[in-house]
Amino acid sequence: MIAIYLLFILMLAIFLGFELIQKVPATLHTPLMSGANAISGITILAAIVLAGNDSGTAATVLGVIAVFCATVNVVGGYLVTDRMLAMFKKK
Amino acid sequence: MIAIYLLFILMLAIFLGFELIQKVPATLHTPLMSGANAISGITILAAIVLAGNDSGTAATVLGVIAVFCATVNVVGGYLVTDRMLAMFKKK
Amino acid sequence: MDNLILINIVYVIAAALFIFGLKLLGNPATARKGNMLSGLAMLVAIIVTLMDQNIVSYGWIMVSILAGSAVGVYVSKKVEMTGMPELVSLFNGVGGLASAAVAIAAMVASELSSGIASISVIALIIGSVTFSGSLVAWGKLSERVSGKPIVFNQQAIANYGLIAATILFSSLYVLNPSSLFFIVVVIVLALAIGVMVVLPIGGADMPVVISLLNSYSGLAACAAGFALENNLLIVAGALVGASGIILTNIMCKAMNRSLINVLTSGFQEVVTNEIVVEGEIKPISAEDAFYVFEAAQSILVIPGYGMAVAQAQHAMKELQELLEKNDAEVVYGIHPVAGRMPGHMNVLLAEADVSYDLLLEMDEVNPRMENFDIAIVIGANDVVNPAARELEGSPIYGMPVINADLAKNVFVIKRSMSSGFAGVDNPLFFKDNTRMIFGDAKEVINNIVRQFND
Amino acid sequence: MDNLILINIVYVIAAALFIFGLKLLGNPATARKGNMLSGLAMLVAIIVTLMDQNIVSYGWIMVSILAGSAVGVYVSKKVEMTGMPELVSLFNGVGGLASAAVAIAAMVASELSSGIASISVIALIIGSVTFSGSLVAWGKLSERVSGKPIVFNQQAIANYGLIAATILFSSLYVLNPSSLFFIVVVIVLALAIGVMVVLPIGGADMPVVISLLNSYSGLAACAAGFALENNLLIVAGALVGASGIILTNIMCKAMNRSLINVLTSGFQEVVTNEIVVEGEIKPISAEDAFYVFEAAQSILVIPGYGMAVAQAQHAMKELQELLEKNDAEVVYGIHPVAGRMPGHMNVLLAEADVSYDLLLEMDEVNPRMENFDIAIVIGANDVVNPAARELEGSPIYGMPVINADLAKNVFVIKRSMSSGFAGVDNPLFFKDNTRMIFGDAKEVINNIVRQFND
Amino acid sequence: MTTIAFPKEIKQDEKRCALMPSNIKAYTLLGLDIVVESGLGDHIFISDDAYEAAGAIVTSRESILAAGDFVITVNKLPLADVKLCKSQACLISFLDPFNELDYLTALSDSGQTSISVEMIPRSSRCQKMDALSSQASLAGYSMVSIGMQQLNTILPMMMTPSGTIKSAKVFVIGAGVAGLQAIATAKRLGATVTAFDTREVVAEQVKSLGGKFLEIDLGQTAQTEQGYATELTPEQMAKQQAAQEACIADSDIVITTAQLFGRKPPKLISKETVGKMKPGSVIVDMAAENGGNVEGTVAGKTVLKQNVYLVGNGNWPCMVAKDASQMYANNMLNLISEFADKETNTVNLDLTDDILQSCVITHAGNIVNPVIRKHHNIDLEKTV
Amino acid sequence: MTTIAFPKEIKQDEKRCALMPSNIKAYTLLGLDIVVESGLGDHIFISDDAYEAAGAIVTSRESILAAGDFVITVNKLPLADVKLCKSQACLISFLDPFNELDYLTALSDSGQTSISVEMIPRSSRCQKMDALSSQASLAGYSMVSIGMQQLNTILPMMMTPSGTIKSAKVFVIGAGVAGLQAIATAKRLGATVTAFDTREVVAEQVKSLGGKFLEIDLGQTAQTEQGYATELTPEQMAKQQAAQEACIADSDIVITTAQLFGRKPPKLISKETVGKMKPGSVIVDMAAENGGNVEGTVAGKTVLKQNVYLVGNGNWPCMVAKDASQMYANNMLNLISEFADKETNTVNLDLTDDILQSCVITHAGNIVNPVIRKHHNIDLEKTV
Ligand SMILES: NC(=O)c1ccc[n+]([C@@H]2O[C@H](COP(=O)([O-])OP(=O)(O)OC[C@H]3O[C@@H](n4cnc5c(N)ncnc54)[C@H](OP(=O)(O)O)[C@@H]3O)[C@@H](O)[C@H]2O)c1
Ligand SMILES: NC(=O)c1ccc[n+]([C@@H]2O[C@H](COP(=O)([O-])OP(=O)(O)OC[C@H]3O[C@@H](n4cnc5c(N)ncnc54)[C@H](OP(=O)(O)O)[C@@H]3O)[C@@H](O)[C@H]2O)c1
Ligand SMILES: NC(=O)c1ccc[n+]([C@@H]2O[C@H](COP(=O)([O-])OP(=O)(O)OC[C@H]3O[C@@H](n4cnc5c(N)ncnc54)[C@H](O)[C@@H]3O)[C@@H](O)[C@H]2O)c1
Ligand SMILES: NC(=O)c1ccc[n+]([C@@H]2O[C@H](COP(=O)([O-])OP(=O)(O)OC[C@H]3O[C@@H](n4cnc5c(N)ncnc54)[C@H](O)[C@@H]3O)[C@@H](O)[C@H]2O)c1
Repeated sequence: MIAIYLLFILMLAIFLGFELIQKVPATLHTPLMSGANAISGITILAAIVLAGNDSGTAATVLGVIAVFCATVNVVGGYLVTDRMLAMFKKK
Repeated sequence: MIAIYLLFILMLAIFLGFELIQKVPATLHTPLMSGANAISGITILAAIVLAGNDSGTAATVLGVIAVFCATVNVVGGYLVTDRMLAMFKKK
Repeated sequence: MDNLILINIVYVIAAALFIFGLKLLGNPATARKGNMLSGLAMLVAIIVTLMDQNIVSYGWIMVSILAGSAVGVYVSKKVEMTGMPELVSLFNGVGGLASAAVAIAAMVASELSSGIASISVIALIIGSVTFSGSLVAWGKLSERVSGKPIVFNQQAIANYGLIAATILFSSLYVLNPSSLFFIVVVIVLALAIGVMVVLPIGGADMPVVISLLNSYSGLAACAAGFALENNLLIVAGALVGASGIILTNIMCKAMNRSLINVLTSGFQEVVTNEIVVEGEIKPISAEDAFYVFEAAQSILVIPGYGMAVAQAQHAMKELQELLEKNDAEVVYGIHPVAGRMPGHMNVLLAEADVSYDLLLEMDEVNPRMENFDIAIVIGANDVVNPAARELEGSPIYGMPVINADLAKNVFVIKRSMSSGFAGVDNPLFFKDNTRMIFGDAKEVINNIVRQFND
Repeated sequence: MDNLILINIVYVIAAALFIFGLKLLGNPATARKGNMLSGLAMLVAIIVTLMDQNIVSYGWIMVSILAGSAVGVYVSKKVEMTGMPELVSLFNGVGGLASAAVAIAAMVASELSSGIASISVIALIIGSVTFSGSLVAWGKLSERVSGKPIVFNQQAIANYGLIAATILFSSLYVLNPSSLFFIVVVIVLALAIGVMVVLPIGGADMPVVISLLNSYSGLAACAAGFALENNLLIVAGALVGASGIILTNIMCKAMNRSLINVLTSGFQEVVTNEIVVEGEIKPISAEDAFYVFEAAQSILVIPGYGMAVAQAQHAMKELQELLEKNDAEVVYGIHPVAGRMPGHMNVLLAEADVSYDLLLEMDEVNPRMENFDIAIVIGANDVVNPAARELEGSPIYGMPVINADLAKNVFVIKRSMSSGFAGVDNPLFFKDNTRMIFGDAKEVINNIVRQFND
Repeated sequence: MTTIAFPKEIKQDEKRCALMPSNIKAYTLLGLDIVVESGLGDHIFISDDAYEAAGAIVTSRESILAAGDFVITVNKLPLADVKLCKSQACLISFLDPFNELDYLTALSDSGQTSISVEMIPRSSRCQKMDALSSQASLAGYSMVSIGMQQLNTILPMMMTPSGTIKSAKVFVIGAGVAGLQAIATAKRLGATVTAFDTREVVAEQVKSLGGKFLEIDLGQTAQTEQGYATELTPEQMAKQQAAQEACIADSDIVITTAQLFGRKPPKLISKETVGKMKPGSVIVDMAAENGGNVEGTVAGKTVLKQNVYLVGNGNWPCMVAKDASQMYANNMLNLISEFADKETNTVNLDLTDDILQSCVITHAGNIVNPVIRKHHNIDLEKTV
Repeated sequence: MTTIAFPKEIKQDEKRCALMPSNIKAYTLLGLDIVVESGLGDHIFISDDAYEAAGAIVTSRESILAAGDFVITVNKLPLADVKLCKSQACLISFLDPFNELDYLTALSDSGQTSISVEMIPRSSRCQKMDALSSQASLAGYSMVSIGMQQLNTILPMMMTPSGTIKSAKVFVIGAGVAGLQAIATAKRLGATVTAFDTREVVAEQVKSLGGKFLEIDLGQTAQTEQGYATELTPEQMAKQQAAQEACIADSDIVITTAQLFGRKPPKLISKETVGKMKPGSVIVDMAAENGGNVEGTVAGKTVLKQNVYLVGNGNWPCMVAKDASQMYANNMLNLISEFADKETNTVNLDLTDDILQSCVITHAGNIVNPVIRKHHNIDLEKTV
């Protein structure tokens, strides 16, 4: 049954994703891509759990690598996006 | 935990509802309202389950009433909406 | 359990279809398809639900479904086009009743946990309010109940009281989920709220009310979904609830009303006022006027001094081209004294390169006025004043005018209700078939043009 | 378990914040706020995740988070504005790596059910493809790898082979979830796919590729979410995945490419062609040109015969007014021989009531050409042909022209690449700072006008 | 049966006439007889045959004057001809009643009723009979036409390989009916147009035609109920002249149309100001025949003074005589129709009607019009 | 130092001149001396002082002719004056070389170099010296101006309480430089404009000005490399005349600008067609002085024939003499600048230059221009 709930959630989220990015101006393409890229760093949550679990060194090491990579993605992603967007500020 | 999933689903569905009906032309206000009204007849599902369960006559009777009412709402709703929309057909 | 999975997978698909359906419903070109999709989703959902293993007897279910369908089909086929809005409100009421019945059924079926009990009582309240409110709305629309706002002294206090009582008894029920008494009291109170909230709202605002109640019935379904842990109920209910609220808001805007204002009519002090209004002005936004333009086959443009002031001739030319592309006939009716000098309109329209063939004299357009789907009056006033024809004693009585008021629809574009050169009021603005589009002529027309391009 | 509920409730909120954030990101006025909201959501989600009761040691987690943050901050602060797209592709690659690592970690942590195993291997493949593909894209953008499409014979066959192998070994893994070997093979194959798919795509198409890979990394996160039953991963991943696909499609349209075409470069027959192109034409849609107009402070309009043919002067006047409202300076540069008779442009612009003060002669605009943010050439050709200045031997060599090519941005509105009255080619169209907007001048300008009004 | 007579215009250089063949059908539908002097439309190439074909009787001047119950002309009928008319005949034409007291007296002595078309009220309802407006509008066009002709440059701007020609500057003083039409016409031709008028309401009207309005703060100014301007005080006049000077000096064509109903037109441009204009510039003075707005204009002529062409030709509508005739003839038809009785085929002037009250000047041996009486200080008791 | 002389125009009614004070600075910056005959700018109100103030030497005709290395005029210098010029002087003006063989022979006999401005090539590069275009453009404007003046109705449409006046119909035959300007001007004034030309490319140009193009299927027509029309066959001519007739009869103003470079203008409107026009209509024949497109036009005059005004005034640019002078003077300045050498302060005519090859007519005692030689059948061997 949980799979069903997850499926519902997936379906709704996909629809929502489509609806949200309907008509973006070209100037925002790159920042939007960059911002979405930062969000995709959400794997960090999974990485944290795996790195913190104690289910074997291999898993922990991979988890820690994943946390590191995901953090770079998240932190860098948001900052770069912000820098890009700062340039747009209306005169 | 199930409540959480339901909450997620609710949240997403609400967002989606908002996004979907962003800019509707005035001519569609009434049909859209009517169409949405038909959808709200979805309680028929609950009614069916309750009417079919055997959890006491009272519940069954109420369930049957609910099924009847909901069916009127659903069937009538869709048909009326369709009639309204048929008028819009481009010359 | 396998069955449950299947049902739920089908529910996911049905939910997706509902979503698609709603999306398509928002666009005139696809609306019908959207409605069918959503109907299909409903059908699929119902069929698959019937496979629920908890269902032990199908007899009554089938009977009530058949009976319900019969009624639904009959009523919806029989109703006149003009009766549709009433019918929708009636359906909505019936839907509310269904939700309420479901909630009660759940309540009486078994002792509920306090969580489920509170959700159920919410569903019950919303369902009941929707039911009684929709019935009142239906009464108002079909003129069984006076369309005028019905208000009485102290009603605000009465309403607050009702709400407080409802909350009180709901809480009591949640604490004693077995008490039938509390259920009944809550039902009565909720029904009363529905009546009290809708009565003070004027007939013209009814569509807004119905839309809101419709949104409520979605929420009721949603609450029922929570109580029964039914995903599809939640999704469909939430969709209806959320889109209903947005729709209500859009409709308010289109009617130049504020949602808060409409809703709280029952909570406002009663003001009796005795000013005699000669008629009602019906303003409309350029956006909404567009739909009428899109549907029109023949359009008469009547320009006046305001077009010159706004320098709206170029915009009008563009609109003309768009209308012509849309297969409509556009001609200009030029009143000889429109503007402030002989030939004023000619100068402007020539500047915008409007073909001379399209400029008709007053005597050419007046006889065929009834055949125009739209007469659009752009910043003209005196030259379309029916008082010159009808109102003996008016300073302009006897002056020949363009009889715009005889066209099927009249749109008047001007900035305010102020009068023209002759300084006399214009009854045209109050006619039934007249809609005022307030604003600078150029901006208004550009606005309509924009709609065509969207 | 209480903890889990709390975490999940916060996840709901975080998901809502992500949704809001993405929505705001789509509008220039609110984009920055949107990004911050989404960042906030991420922060909240991370903090609450740390409260997970399954986490036994925080040491390494903290170290890697701190290290990762430091690297992220450093790199993002240091990068030049021009290097941003590369950096995004690099981040994307790192993100893919993280997803892949998560998938492997899950695989090695415990024996997985076949359902979870298949989801995990999907996450692994997507993560790996994203990683290697992004790295190649980064190489191309930063010119570490040649920006030209790299193609070789039989590559289509090689690619199909790779994919088949990946499917095969993935299936083998799912059947033997304990086999490390299969995991490694799948990783290697997936990495190879990433490289092979991106290599044949030209440098100019890289943004599209990155956007697509970005969408993939969302899907990877989504898959991981399924494996770990983490709602937020699913929601955020699905949002990124879906919006990424849409965005990719939009970007393709803006570049006049088809998505399919870009993606399947690696699967197409290799065509070597030897035609020497003098330069590249960069078409742009009126919609996209609008954003440049919106940002411009000073605009030079250079009308020519095409404006007369299209009768675009009224539309241009409207655009002028909008630009002026937007605080930009608009002037017209009138070449003495523009059009087909002396003073042709004057007749048109006077008709549209453009103030005479705004009409500048060639000699007035040429010296200040560098200061114009935009030179918009409306249906002019010969009169802005730099060949007259540069190309000795050209039939129009020596004729004074308006040096539109020296403005910061040049937009040329015409219907095709055909030449003007003098019948000579125009190198202006191939200049780096020139963008062609193809279409009838009136329609194009009306289109831009419309954008201003939306 | 009422007979309406249309004699030829006698005034020199007058090309207009008060009847077009196209009007005759409308008259006959009202049951009226139309008699036309032979040669009526000569100047605008309308033959006697055309009138005859349309249903009029074409004959000699004497016969038609003797036959006409109404005698309609553009310019006032010479007194010699008045004698030939029926004694109850009604004469309709421009009469210039504020200036032509002698003529009015003679008219009233000979007993005919007379209607002055310039006295037709300017209400919305009367616009169709308002010959003053219709002719003024054409005058506005003609004045620009003649200014364009006289000027040795072109009006529009032209940017050409042989250099850029700036648009000519046109300044219109007085933006009434004629002034507005002048503004519109000059604007059409591509000139840069500025205008001034003492009535402030006009500013918006000028702008609605694309002209610039010269703002001069004159303090309080006013207009009559009919929309005519009231006279300025001497201080205001001085202020206006000073403020206008720079604009005039800068202009290539100045067109003055300032009039004061029933009064001499104000002098707006002095000799000194004329001297400040560029050589070769043009001033068109609409009111030259009544004294003029410009010092130095000669009625009926174009003269070159201080290297500026002063155009005082007058009779502007006559430059487009065919259209002017058409409009005037329509105005007259509308006037007659207003009082025609289809049943009896007659035209009955009910002197209590408010239109007639303001435009009938003489009747039954008296000057009856109160405005005109007041203007000429005719004691009311004395004659009535 | 090269000296450039600007004598007054002798031709009757000519008001233009070949130099404006504003050009003098540019000439002097090139290091050239400017001598001007006293009274040069009289007709357009430019005083000798103005020329002097700008840096020219103003003196008598004899002195300047004797001093000038270049002598620039609008119309050709009378032969008597040619004698007074230096024998190596270069004379620049309209020369009408296709028709004035005697004059050319005299010129070549007296030895001076001569440049015919009508022979300047019509390449994009030469447009700034192209006096034929600049003057034709002004002619287009003037022809409408005179047509408007002559017509007894107004051009624009006017819907007024006194009736609706239809817009006048203007038909322009020949939509070259002058024709297009005429179309634009008439269109501005609100007329309904139709045009015809044998060159099909022109249809789009007419439409781009808001005019209607009359489609006549003449079969194959052509234009020269310079954009001039080639002559029609007699059958084509007949076809055109027949097809135009209805349009002409329906028009209030017809403007003919059809020319054939180096040939007599084609006869396009016969007497019979003129007779079909409405009385009072106007035909403006641009080419009247060279034979005319219209049967019956009289060069230099406006005549009334068959109740139609035939306007053959000619010298159209002269109606806006100041602008015409300005443009012509700019053209001349651009021509001189092209060959001026700033270092040596001289103007050197390099006869191998392709511009000069087509516009120099006589040089060193010979008629050197190949086109003109061919036209007049001057045997090449004989004279070179
Ligand atoms: N044609 C002539 O020769 C002549 C000469 C003198 C007088 N008149 C008189 O003028 C009148 C002409 O009638 P008409 O209907 O043309 O004009 P009108 O009666 O004066 O009405 C013009 C209307 O335009 C509106 N308006 C002004 N500016 C506007 C803008 N920017 N955008 C939108 N609307 C604008 C005004 O209403 P808001 O302020 O509410 O916008 C006004 O009510 C007649 O009474 C006629 O007798 C005519
Ligand atoms: N001014 C004069 O007196 C005169 C007289 C005769 C000749 N000329 C010559 O004419 C030329 C004038 O230069 P120019 O730059 O103005 O014109 P041009 O060089 O002729 O170029 C006009 C351009 O406009 C485009 N166009 C045509 N219709 C259009 C439409 N509806 N929408 C958008 N674009 C359209 C055409 O390209 P597409 O087909 O691709 O759209 C064409 O390339 C010079 O060579 C000049 O020498 C001038
Ligand atoms: N009711 C109607 O429908 C109707 C009909 C015709 C005219 N009118 C109005 O009557 C008004 C006057 O018409 P008219 O043209 O016959 O007036 P007019 O001929 O008497 O005067 C011409 C103009 O000169 C102006 N003027 C007077 N003294 C001046 C001065 N010192 N400086 C500058 N300007 C001066 C006047 O204000 C007027 O605008 C017009 O505005 C017109 O709108 C109304
Ligand atoms: N290269 C340049 O920049 C440049 C400069 C000036 C002119 N031109 C071109 O040269 C062309 C001709 O110029 P022009 O005005 O001096 O020509 P023109 O004076 O020789 O002739 C006038 C017009 O008459 C037309 N015509 C001839 N016979 C006709 C007939 N039987 N019926 C109707 N029309 C007839 C011609 O086609 C021409 O358009 C123009 O189209 C212009 O575009 C080009």
